Amino acid sequence: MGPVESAAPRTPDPLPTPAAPPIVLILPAACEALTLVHEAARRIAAGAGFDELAADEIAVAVNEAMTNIVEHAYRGEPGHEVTIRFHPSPGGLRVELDHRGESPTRLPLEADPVRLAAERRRGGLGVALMRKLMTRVEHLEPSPGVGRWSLDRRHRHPDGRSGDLR
Amino acid sequence: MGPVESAAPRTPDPLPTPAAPPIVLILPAACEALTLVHEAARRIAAGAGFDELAADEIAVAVNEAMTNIVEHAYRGEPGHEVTIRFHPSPGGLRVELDHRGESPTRLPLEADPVRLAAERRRGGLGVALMRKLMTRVEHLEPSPGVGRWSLDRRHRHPDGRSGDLR
Amino acid sequence: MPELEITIRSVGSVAVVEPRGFVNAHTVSGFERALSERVDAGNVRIVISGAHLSYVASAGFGAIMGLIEDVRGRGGDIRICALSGPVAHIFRVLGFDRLCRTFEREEDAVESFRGS
Amino acid sequence: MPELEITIRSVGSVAVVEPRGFVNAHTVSGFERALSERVDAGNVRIVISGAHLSYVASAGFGAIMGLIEDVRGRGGDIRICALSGPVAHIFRVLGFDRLCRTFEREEDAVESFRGS
Ligand SMILES: Nc1ncnc2c1ncn2[C@@H]1O[C@H](COP(=O)(O)OP(=O)(O)O)[C@@H](O)[C@H]1O
Ligand SMILES: Nc1ncnc2c1ncn2[C@@H]1O[C@H](COP(=O)(O)OP(=O)(O)O)[C@@H](O)[C@H]1O
Repeated sequence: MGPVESAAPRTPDPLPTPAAPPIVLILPAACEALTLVHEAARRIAAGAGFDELAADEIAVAVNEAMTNIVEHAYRGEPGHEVTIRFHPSPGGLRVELDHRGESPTRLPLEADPVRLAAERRRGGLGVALMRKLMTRVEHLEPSPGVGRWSLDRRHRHPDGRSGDLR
Repeated sequence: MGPVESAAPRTPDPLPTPAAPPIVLILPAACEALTLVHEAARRIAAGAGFDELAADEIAVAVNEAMTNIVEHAYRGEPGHEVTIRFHPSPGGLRVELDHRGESPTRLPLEADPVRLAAERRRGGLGVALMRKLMTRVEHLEPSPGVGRWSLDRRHRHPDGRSGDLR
Repeated sequence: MPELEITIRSVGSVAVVEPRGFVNAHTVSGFERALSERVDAGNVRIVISGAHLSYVASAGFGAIMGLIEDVRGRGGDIRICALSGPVAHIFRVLGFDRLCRTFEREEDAVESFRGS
Repeated sequence: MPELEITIRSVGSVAVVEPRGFVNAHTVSGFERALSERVDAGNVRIVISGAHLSYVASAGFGAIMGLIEDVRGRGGDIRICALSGPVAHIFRVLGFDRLCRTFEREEDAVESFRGS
């Protein structure tokens, strides 16, 4: 199956995969791990040259992807793992979250809280939020049985002091 | 070569290696990564049931081991990696830091700041501090070319709400 | 330090719910319970103060979203005050300003229920 | 937020060095430079305030250790004030209370140099 992409009208090009080895975090696919993921993502994004607001946005997006894996890919079952790879590069930061659970077949593009509230929905915001906070969001299947959220955030300036959405 | 152990008069038994998979962090062996390691260690120790003081002590000890690897094992050279494994268990927390650099041949047992100051030494505190903060500290060579700091911290109570040094 | 602590104060007929810490998929059940207990007890005039929130993930916004129309159906509302920093930012990014009324000051949020 | 910021104040003949953040192997060079610049400028009465330190690794204590006997040899001293929490704890664990005089209040640390 090809990549499930939340195809915005014009999806930005992906960041090139950098040569330097990524920072890797392997941890239980459990909500208890969300705070650790949030703090690590924020710290790594800041270290990659993003300002405080951008680092916060990246941390929230990574947390949403992690939550998606815990709740949807693994349906809340205990005993599973997530592997997160942070790839800083001159162009920005790519974060990949790999799992061995269920992959989404279709990604929601937008989420309208007014409509969702009218339907008494409590969910449906996660993927839309990731898309709003990152430059590019995809769900891939890099090898059989492996699902991957791939999140790119570009620097505003090519020499990268801060992060912009486009 | 056998384990280089900082042999206290009576070294406590090591924690049994638990069955559950560890939380793993793989990152550049660089001082820039120390803050991330500190925060991650503190968060994981708290999640493993240690109180704030104990979690701080564990984070400092892990940071000292990471610093040792950056400065001594890799002599400050860029381009190397450290793999950190956090193994929480009912008895406590084991943290293993693996590197492919130089291993120490002899570990200092105690560090007397008064004597070191008289000798105008700026270093020599790191291993002694790890030993004071953790229940058991060893440097192992689990396989050819791999060096490992193995740091155990036991819970005070076997059911583990907080952490004690013995 | 617990990840989420929730204080509830009654100001006249209004319940002010003040979460401290962060609301994510791990802590959201406590946040949701605090809200629905108010509603079940008949307190449908609710102000959520963001003064001590460090961040709110989509799960936290979802809890408000899932409840607000029932609260409105019972003659009440959920209004928000004292949002700042990352929480205010995510609130806007998600378009929640079209769903919930917000106020800078808690007093104004409480006052807004007067005569309703 | 930078990892370490250092403020230096002169109180009479005493230099009060106030690091804010944390001192580890990454930030220690800035801390060491701040101290040795004082000494090179002839300011050998130094108070380090721990009021805004969140943690100090062995590298930070090493910087004090490596300098203090030279400072004493020039008639001065490095004294410490306002230690608390994890920093005070590591200070004691390392046995630094046998090397450096400490004071709770900065005023008392500054005052201790009077007449010396
Ligand atoms: N990894 C996945 N596996 C299966 N279904 C998924 C996955 N991710 C998302 N979905 C589907 O897409 C819907 C919306 O997902 P999302 O935007 O993350 O909302 P929510 O906030 O409810 O998690 C989910 O309710 C689910 O039906
Ligand atoms: N991994 C290592 N490889 C080689 N030598 C080491 C290693 N770790 C420690 N040593 C030696 O032991 C000494 C004391 O180490 P340590 O207690 O960590 O002090 P420091 O604070 O100077 O790093 C070092 O100066 C070094 O000579």
